[in-house]
Parts: sequence; structure tokens; C-alpha cells
Amino acid sequence: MTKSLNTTVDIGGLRINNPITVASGTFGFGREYENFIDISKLGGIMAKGLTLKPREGNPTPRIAETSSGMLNSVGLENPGVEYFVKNELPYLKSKGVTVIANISGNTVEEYCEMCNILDNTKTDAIEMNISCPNVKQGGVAFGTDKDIVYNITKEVRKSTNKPLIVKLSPNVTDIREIAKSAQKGGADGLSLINTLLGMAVNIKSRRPILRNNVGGLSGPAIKPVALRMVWQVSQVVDIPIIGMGGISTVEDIIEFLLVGASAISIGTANFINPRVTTDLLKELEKYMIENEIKDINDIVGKIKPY
Amino acid sequence: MTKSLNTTVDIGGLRINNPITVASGTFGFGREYENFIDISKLGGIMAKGLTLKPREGNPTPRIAETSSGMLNSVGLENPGVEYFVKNELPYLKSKGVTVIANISGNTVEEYCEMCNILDNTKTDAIEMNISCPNVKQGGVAFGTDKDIVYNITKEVRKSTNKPLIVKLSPNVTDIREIAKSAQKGGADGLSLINTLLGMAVNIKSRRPILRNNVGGLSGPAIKPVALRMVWQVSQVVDIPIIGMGGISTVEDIIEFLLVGASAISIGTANFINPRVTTDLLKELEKYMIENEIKDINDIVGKIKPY
Amino acid sequence: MLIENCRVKKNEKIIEDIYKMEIINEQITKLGKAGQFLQIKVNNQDTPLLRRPISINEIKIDEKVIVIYYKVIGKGTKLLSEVKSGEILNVIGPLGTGFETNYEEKSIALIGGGIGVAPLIELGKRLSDRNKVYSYLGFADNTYLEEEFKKFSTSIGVSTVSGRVGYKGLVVDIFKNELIDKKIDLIFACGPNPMLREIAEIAKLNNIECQVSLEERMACGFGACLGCSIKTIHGMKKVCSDGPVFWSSEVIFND
Amino acid sequence: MLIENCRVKKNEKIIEDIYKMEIINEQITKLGKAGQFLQIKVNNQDTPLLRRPISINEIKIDEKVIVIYYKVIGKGTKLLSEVKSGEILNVIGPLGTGFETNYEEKSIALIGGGIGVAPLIELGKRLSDRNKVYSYLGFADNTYLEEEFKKFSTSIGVSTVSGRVGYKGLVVDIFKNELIDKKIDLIFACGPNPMLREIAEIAKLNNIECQVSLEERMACGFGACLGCSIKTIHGMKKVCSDGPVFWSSEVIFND
Ligand SMILES: Cc1cc2nc3c(=O)[nH]c(=O)nc-3n(C[C@H](O)[C@H](O)[C@H](O)COP(=O)(O)OP(=O)(O)OC[C@H]3O[C@@H](n4cnc5c(N)ncnc54)[C@H](O)[C@@H]3O)c2cc1C
Ligand SMILES: Cc1cc2nc3c(=O)[nH]c(=O)nc-3n(C[C@H](O)[C@H](O)[C@H](O)COP(=O)(O)OP(=O)(O)OC[C@H]3O[C@@H](n4cnc5c(N)ncnc54)[C@H](O)[C@@H]3O)c2cc1C
Ligand SMILES: Cc1cc2nc3c(=O)[nH]c(=O)nc-3n(C[C@H](O)[C@H](O)[C@H](O)COP(=O)(O)O)c2cc1C
Ligand SMILES: Cc1cc2nc3c(=O)[nH]c(=O)nc-3n(C[C@H](O)[C@H](O)[C@H](O)COP(=O)(O)O)c2cc1C
Ligand code: FES
Ligand code: FES
Repeated sequence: MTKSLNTTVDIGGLRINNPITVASGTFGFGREYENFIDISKLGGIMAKGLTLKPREGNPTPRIAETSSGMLNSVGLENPGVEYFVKNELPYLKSKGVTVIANISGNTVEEYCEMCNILDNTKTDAIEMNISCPNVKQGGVAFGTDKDIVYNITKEVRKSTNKPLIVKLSPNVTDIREIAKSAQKGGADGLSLINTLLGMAVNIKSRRPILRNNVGGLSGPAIKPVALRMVWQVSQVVDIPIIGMGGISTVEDIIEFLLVGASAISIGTANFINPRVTTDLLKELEKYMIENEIKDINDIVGKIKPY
Repeated sequence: MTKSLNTTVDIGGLRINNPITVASGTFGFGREYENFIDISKLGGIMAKGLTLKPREGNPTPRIAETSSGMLNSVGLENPGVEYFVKNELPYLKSKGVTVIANISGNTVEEYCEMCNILDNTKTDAIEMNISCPNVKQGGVAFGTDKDIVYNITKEVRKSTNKPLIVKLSPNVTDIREIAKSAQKGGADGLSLINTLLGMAVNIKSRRPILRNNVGGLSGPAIKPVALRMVWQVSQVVDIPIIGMGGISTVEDIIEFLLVGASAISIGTANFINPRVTTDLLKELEKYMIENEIKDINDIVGKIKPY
Repeated sequence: MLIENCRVKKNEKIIEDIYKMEIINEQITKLGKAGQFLQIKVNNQDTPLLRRPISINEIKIDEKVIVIYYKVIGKGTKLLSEVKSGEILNVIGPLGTGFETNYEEKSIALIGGGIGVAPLIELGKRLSDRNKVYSYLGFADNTYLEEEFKKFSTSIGVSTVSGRVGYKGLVVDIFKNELIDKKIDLIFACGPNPMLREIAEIAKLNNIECQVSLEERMACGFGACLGCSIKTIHGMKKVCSDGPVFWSSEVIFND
Repeated sequence: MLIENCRVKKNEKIIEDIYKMEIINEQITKLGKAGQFLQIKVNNQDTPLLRRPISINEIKIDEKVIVIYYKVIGKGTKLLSEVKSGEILNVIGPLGTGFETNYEEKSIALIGGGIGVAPLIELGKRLSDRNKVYSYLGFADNTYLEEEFKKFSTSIGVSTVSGRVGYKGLVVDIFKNELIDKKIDLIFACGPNPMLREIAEIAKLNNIECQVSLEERMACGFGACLGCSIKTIHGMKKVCSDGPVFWSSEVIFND
């Protein structure tokens, strides 16, 4: 039965076996989850966000819980792109995992240099994070101005032959403008949404809970905002969208596909149930059978708005 | 004991008895809550959003529940400003309620006309909503561009002698810029935040749950975003801020005061517990006594960021 | 309108996904009327955030018990179904206007669709003293609550879409066939919107007075949020506080 | 690492806001070590969203029982305290590295602050076979779990900040006074960060080996989120998977 189902989707020139990927920064480089699941079953792994040089990230506390959500101010702790290429990528590829490298830079040049490094590797695609709210320089600035998004995408586009996915920040007035600029700049696909900028306060100490004062909000709380943005963007671009933000059930996945995502990423939910991805893959296939959906692409964008 | 506590705060030239007000659109014109509480105990009532002419609002469904939040697409159903002045305001004033009229317009002229009408009444202040995401014309456009915010505030400022509070939309790239423009335009105070634009999907019908497709997200889910925005804005303006977004406990209130709000509004929480406002007022006084806070203003903005 | 912590006396599945719950509260049983409803907070968490509207389906004054019947639809009703007897639920009620029941010597049709049959129980009990009550109950597949209706009905028509029990098809069709014979001069209906719209048309065509109990998604349930406003010939009305029961002739049904 | 639905055998208040819970799971009792911890989902809702990290405080292999002691701090531990015996909790564990316990003929100090005393119970049980164990327990006001420590300790020092029981002041002060006398050559400590930092300094000054069990806010608990990374002399380490137990000489304490 399952055999006759098509779950493969295209995310900008890269075909993946199923639409369930994992969100960058929530899945490390995959190793931690091998205690729980067969990671090669995933559509793909968006690896932990990389920078050109290793970063220690922000001091702790880096985590705060909020209603149906969490804030993080990890601040892109990572071993740097070269370490990744040498020590993590070969391992993941040996396991048969589809690997999408997630990159963050302080300058256009840094992004391009990282692409140059990744281009000669087996990385399957590049997800360009122009939205991380935790890094003071770069981060927010890149992702919130449509002209900058256009320019940086255009430049980075020249530095890589891999599928280039641009990951957008939700902390903007009009996500459609940003998305159109990324497409115009040459993006093959779009990921949205990254975290909403938020804050939590400890009333006893009268201090922010996060040592970084503010952090990125993720989890079920942001799902309505994410759905809205995916829906808005899917109406103005022609490239595939990877939808994310608070996904934790198979219904959530269907919702994102209906509003126009070709694939989805699961983030925060991995922390609560490290088997959520493969559990949901099974449920997705069951859903397809029950609803006589032969090809998962048949429901992408099939919402009927009023 | 309670006698020696000062809970009065200033919200832009208007002194209110305590910092607990209710958010526009969640408290009608007060009448519905008289079955539950003594509404004159409130710091003030932000009345249901008014327009120049009566409006029927959007078709139903207008409500969708989300994780720790809700979406609404009421779309400013209201009987119009003149009905309010004739039939609702006198009643509220006879009860000794501090009344802040919340106004929405399609044009600058409409805002000014509404102010003219309200100026000769006993309305205590005007809250100018430039942020309602449900009205296609006006709404979003006004509140998301700093130049427009400056201009409209300047014009409306001329049309009223009442304290003018500008209510900001969170659906913007940089709330600080918008807040500064409102202050520069002559606002006496700021209210933030209004709802985040969101969406919910019914996977069975493959339609949006809301007849309006999208709606405004409120409730505990948005609190981290609201706190962050109040904190950011409090650092760049000198006028009082009324903080709101997901407040439902006394701890929430303290958090908003600490990050810089002089007063707060309770919205969605009223639907779940129609006595929440007066319950929290008691708890706030208890908190002040236990923590030896004589004047509630003493904790406003007292967060120690890292 | 009361906000009460009420003890759950009983909570049991009656069939498939249909549950019966008995809630103890003296004042609500005293004040409550057929067609009114409760707003129930199913737990103390932020999820589910909102209360769930459930009709007062039966009132047992002497036991101080309100009976509700509910169908498990989503998260809220699922959690409700897991509540154990002895536990406490926070409830606002009675809400809404309820059915107008001051009638005598009428031939009355009660028409219920699915879980919409439940609110007609208390109504039928009250009306049957002085009127003839004909009940029409429509279900998808399994049927339930017929025994309750037998207690006060002169006759009962049952339909299922699947044909498993009774007439195969829609309950409105049974009703249409009988309405002349039974000389129906008053209709009370509760169920899905398309059913109510059809009944409203039949009522109009046959010049029969008709009260319909409507459903809308609600945030508050007591008139404050305007989440449940519908168009009527008298302007916008709130299902929660102006209704949920309306004269069918007033309502401008959505498409 | 296992994800298990575990039955709660017992859940009871032992004093004020301190609770003892017994959780049944064969595999975790077999694999678990002193100093490791569990990630517990306290309900099935989105609030609280995250699991709560709680140490494995005692293991009863024959009963297949893990004992945890916890203090009610906020929403999560409050809900945990309301769980009834017989209910099921979803648990990930055992997590983290645990204490290094392969010692003999040592004079060992166990220093616990507040609820931080609890993880030292299983440790003390294991160490006391072949070593002398001196326990130092610091509390704010009320004391608890001394009886457990008496079972394996050569001596016990107790302090309370309020002075209600034992020495009035900080437990580190008792320890400082005794460490030469008792010829302490190994320290295990668990408690609030400032306490651990002070103990780390004392250990360094006196050239004593010292293991500290750290706490950080965690999203995952198994090394994936980098929420719990701390600075050490060997670079960034994750409290959840590289720890929670570290050599005090490695840790670069936050201010
Ligand atoms: C006045 C009134 C009386 C009702 N009486 C009964 C009754 O006696 N028995 C019964 O089984 N059901 C009754 N309902 C329907 C019942 O309220 C819904 O089935 C229930 O709210 C579903 O909640 P959920 O969390 O299980 O579903 P979800 O779909 O998860 O709910 C999500 C949101 O949508 C709302 N919602 C979903 N379906 C409905 C609906 N049909 N009507 C209104 N809101 C809805 C919920 O309240 C919630 O806010 C009544 C509805 C109204 C308005
Ligand atoms: C490895 C480890 C072992 C622990 N062992 C125990 C134990 O055996 N007994 C015990 O009582 N407590 C223990 N704690 C502390 C316990 O995890 C917290 O008290 C608990 O998470 C508080 O949750 P809450 O919802 O009640 O509080 P809230 O303040 O509402 O929690 C909000 C968020 O902050 C986190 N948080 C709050 N306090 C702490 C803390 N001190 N450490 C880590 N996260 C925190 C929560 O996990 C949650 O994510 C341990 C912590 C860690 C990291
Ligand atoms: C702890 C944590 C770390 C994250 N790190 C990154 C990152 O390095 N790069 C990135 O593009 N997004 C990062 N994100 C954002 C997620 O990839 C994702 O966009 C967001 O969390 C929304 O999805 P969710 O609600 O399912 O978690 C991070 C999120 C979390 C919670
Ligand atoms: C049903 C509903 C109607 C609202 N109507 C208005 C309105 O008319 N004018 C306005 O400025 N804000 C309106 N709001 C926004 C609230 O005033 C408030 O800014 C927002 O809900 C955040 O607060 P909360 O999370 O406490 O609800 C409305 C919100 C809700 C939920
Ligand atoms: S549900 Fe709020 S007004 Fe009717
Ligand atoms: S808690 Fe996630 S890495 Fe340690």
C-alpha cells in the first residue's frame, strides 16, 4: 500500500524522500537523535546553524519557557563551517542523510566564503539564514530589508551551485516583499519562519530570564503566525516553500502543506518528543491512505480561501 | 494598610486609579461585565473600537482557538461613534468609569472627525487604533509606516484636547521607529501591542477557519513578543506606555510594569474569567504589601537588563 | 450569570463518541432554562484556552443536577471526556436566552440533528405537559437518546444517513412527510446550520412558527467579544446573548 | 536513552513544598547511575511545553523503582505534585553522565544545598561500601532527608540559614571547619551555583578533587538544543550530556 504513495517533494532543485525535515538548531548534526530514531528516514536535516569561524554563543540562561512556546538565545554556538565539513558531514552522508547546511554570516563576504567551502562537499543544499535574531551584527539587519535581501541573495547565488534556500525572519512588516526579493535574487526555495523576537522576565530578580535579554520564540504559540506567512508568501512566489513554526502533529503538517508549503521542518517539537519526526512520517502516510492522497504534492497549496 | 498604597498612574495626562485597564474589543462597552464585577473599580475601560459610521464587521466564523491563543476577525463591528456618545458613554460616566474611546478610521479625516465628535464629550481619553489588521483599507497601512504614523498623529493631535494614546501594531519590523514617530507626532501615550496577524486552517474542509481567512492573534501565546516590544519602546520614548498582550496573572502585570509599562490592559483573559480584572487588582495590592512597594510607579521600568 | 466551581457527579460514555455528564450546582439548576447553555473550562491550563459552550440538556432540580450530552470533537471535548466524577469544573451559566416555551395545546415538532437532539430533551419535558410533542431525530449512523424522547413524545421519527436505524436519509425528509398529517403548528430545531436553514424554509413555506438554536464559535459566551454575531432582519445579533435561540424568520443564514 | 511511559507508584509531600515520587521502570533502574537525570513531561498539553529535568535520586533495583525528590517551584513541578499514583508519566532517561564513583578508601564529603541534597543519596549509598562518607546538608529553613543520609554517612553536618535546625548559616562553613579534621580527599557537591563556585574554590585551595552537579535551563536534555552550554577549560560543554556532573576544576563559573 505504502509503496504506491508518493511522498517525494522538490525543495528548489533538491528532491527529498518525504516532506518532513528538521529545523536548523533543533537537531544538532543529527547524532543526538540516533539514540531515538533512524535519521536517514527524514526528508532532510537542516544542520545546526554554521558560521565561518567557530562561535561560543551567548552565556546561559539561554532557554525560557512561555505559554505553548519557548525562547532561546543560543546565539549560534557552533564549531564553524570547516569543522562541519570535516567531522560532521561525512558521517551524515555515510548514513544516507540528505543534509542541508544552514549558514549565518556577519557580512555578504562571509556568506559567500561559506558557500565556497560547502560547494565542493556533499552538502545537498544550502539554507541561508538571514534571520537569526540573536546575533547583533548581521542577523536581523539582513533579513528585514528587501533590498539587502535581494543583494545578498544575488551575491550568494553566484558563490554556489547547490540549491539555495533562503530562510526568512518573521520579524518584518511585510513578509511578501522580502520573499519576492529573495526569489528575484535567485533563491531556489524559501524557509519560513524563523523565531519571533521575544522576552521573558523573572519578577523576583527583576531581570530578564535570558542572559541575552531577548530571544527567539518558537513552538506551538507561533504556529498561527507561521501559517499566515507561508500562505501570504505562497501567493507571491513560484519557488518551493519549506514551512515551519510550531509543528508537532500530523494535522499541523497538513495545514502547512495546504497553505502552500512543499515541505515542512519540525523544530521545538523534537525536544519534547525526539521521535516526533518518524512518528509523524508514519502518521502522514496513514493520513494519505485514509484520504486517498496518492501524491503528497496534490495537497500543496490546496487551501480554498474565502 | 491598603490605604497607604499608591496605585494611581498617569497614562499621558490622564490619571487613573490603578494600572489595570481592559483592552479595546474585549470588554464591549462594559455592560456585559456588570453581571460579574463592579466595573468602576477598573483603572479604565478601553471601549470597543469605534468607527465613524456603524459597521457590521466580518461574517462568522470570527473566532479560532490556537495553542495558548485565539484568533479573531471581528472586523470592528460597532454601532458608530455617535451612537456611543449618545447611548453608551453617559451610562459609563454615570457609573464613575474612566472611559478611553478607541477609534479606527479609513482616512486621516475620519480619525479627525471622530476626535471632533468625542472632544465635546466626557470621554477621558482617546486611544487611536492604527493597527487593526482586519480592515482592509487603512488598518495595517497606517500603523506600519513611520512617516504615516507621524503624520496621522500630528493631524489627529490637532483635533482633540483629550489625552491622545496611539495604539501600535506589532506586525512591523521595528516597533521603536513607529513609537518614536507617534511621540514626535504628539502622542501623549502609547498602547502596545495589538494582535499579531495569524491564520488557522480546517484540514477537513481545506478552508481557513476564519471566514476572513486571517485574524488577530491574542492571548498568552503572544506575551513574550509583547514584553519585548514594550521593553524596546520604553527605551526610546518618554511618554507613558500601556502594555498588553496575553496578561492573565498578577505576575504578568508585574512583568509588563518592570519592562516599562505605566499601566496595562487585559484583553483575552476577560473572556475566560470575566472577573479577572478585579481579582488581579486585589492580587496586585497584596503583591505590593508583601513586597513593600508603596507606590506602583516605583517598579515601572525597573528591570535590570544584562 | 454565575461563575461556579461545580462538582462532576458522573461522566460516562453513552455511545461511541457521545458522553453524558452530570454536574452539580443548585443555583444553575434553579435559574437554567431549556435552550440555555454553559461555558465550561475543561482544565486549568492555557491550552485549551477558551471555554467550551455546551447546552443545558436536562435539569434535575431535586438532585441539583444539570445533565449535558456532548460529542467528542477536538481537544476540548476530549479533555472533558477524561474528567472523573468528583472532580471540579469551572462553569459560567446559565447563558443565553433559551427557548420560548409558554405554549399550550399546540402540535409541536422537535427536530434535532446529531448532538443537536440533546438540548431538545429539557425542552420536550417542559412542553409535553400542555402540548403534543412529535420528535424527529436525525443521526449519521448510530442513534442515541431515543429513550429520553420516548418519555414525552407522542411519536418519534428517527433517521440515519447510513440507514443503520430508522429512515435512511435526512430527518428533515421524515418531518416534511408528516407535518401536514400531524398538523404541526410550532417547530423547535437544533442541529447543523444547513439543516436549520432548510427547516427555516419549510417553516416559512408552511407558515409555521419556528425557533432554531444556532451554533457559532465563541470566545466569551456572554456578549463581550462579538465573535458570534450573525445577521438578522433586526441587524447584527449575538448568538450567545441574544440567542442561541432565534425565530427562524429573523435569521439571515450564511451561505 | 529511553523514552518510556512509566507508572507512578507513589507521590507524596514529605515537607512543605518538597515531594517524593516513586516511578516504576525496569530498564531505567538497570541503566541509571547516581547523578544522572530524567526529563519528565508533566502532562500531555502544550503548557507546560518542555519536559522538566529531575535527578535520579535513588534507585531500588528490586522494586524497579526510581525515587525522585523535587521541590515545587513553578507550573511544572506544581503539576507534578498533583499526579496521582497509578497515573502514567512520559519520561526520557537516564540522561547525562552521572558521578564518577570508582573509588575506595577515600574520605569523601557530600555537600548538598536545598533540594540539591537529593541526588547525593544514591551516590552516598554506592560510595559508602568502600569509602568513608561525610555528609553536609544545607537548607534555608526546614530540613529533610537527613534520615536517608544517616543510613550511609559517618557523620552529618546540617545547617539552616534561618537557624531553625543545626548550624545557623551556610553549609559550606561547616564543611570548611571540618575538612582538615576529616581528611577529606574527595568532594561531591550539588546545589545552587554560588555554593558550587565557593566549593570549587575551596577544593582548589586545598587541592582536593571535586565533582559538581550543575543546573542549567534545558530545552531538550539530550544534547540537541545547546540551551545548556557552559564554558569550561576544555571549551563549551553541555550540562545535559557532557554533565550534569563536572570536575570543578574544569568549570568556568558564570558571574
Ligand atoms: C450554544 C452552543 C451550545 C452547544 N451545545 C452543545 C451540546 O450540548 N453538546 C455538544 O456536544 N456540543 C455542543 N455545542 C458544540 C460544542 O461547543 C463544540 O463541539 C465544542 O466547543 C468543540 O470543542 P473541541 O475543543 O472539542 O473542538 P475543537 O474543534 O478543537 O475546538 C476548537 C474551537 O472551536 C470551537 N468549536 C468547535 N466546534 C464548534 C461548534 N460546533 N460550535 C461552537 N464552537 C465550536 C471550540 O469551542 C473551540 O473554541 C454547542 C455549541 C454552542 C455554540
Ligand atoms: C540536571 C538537573 C537535575 C535536577 N534535579 C532536580 C531534582 O532532583 N529535584 C528538584 O526539585 N529539582 C531538580 N532540578 C531543578 C528542576 O528542574 C526545576 O526546579 C524545575 O524544572 C522547575 O520547573 P517549574 O515548572 O516548576 O518552574 P518554572 O520556573 O515555572 O519553570 C520554567 C522553566 O525554567 C526551567 N527551570 C526553572 N528552574 C530551573 C532549575 N533550577 N534548573 C533547571 N531548569 C529550571 C524549567 O525546567 C522550565 O523550563 C534539576 C535541574 C537540572 C538541570
Ligand atoms: C534552540 C533553537 C536554535 C535555533 N537555531 C537556529 C539556527 O541556528 N539557524 C536557523 O536558521 N534557525 C534556528 N532556529 C529556528 C528554527 O530552525 C525554526 O525556524 C523555529 O524554531 C521555528 O520552528 P519550531 O516552532 O518548530 O521550533 C533555532 C530554534 C531553536 C528553538
Ligand atoms: C475579540 C477582540 C477584539 C478586539 N478589538 C479591538 C479593537 O476594536 N480595537 C483595538 O484597538 N484592539 C482590539 N483588539 C486587540 C486588543 O485590544 C489587545 O490589543 C490584544 O487582544 C492583546 O491583548 P490580549 O492578549 O490580552 O488579548 C481586539 C482583541 C480581541 C481578542
Ligand atoms: S461569544 Fe462573545 S459575544 Fe458571543
Ligand atoms: S538541554 Fe538541550 S543541549 Fe542540553
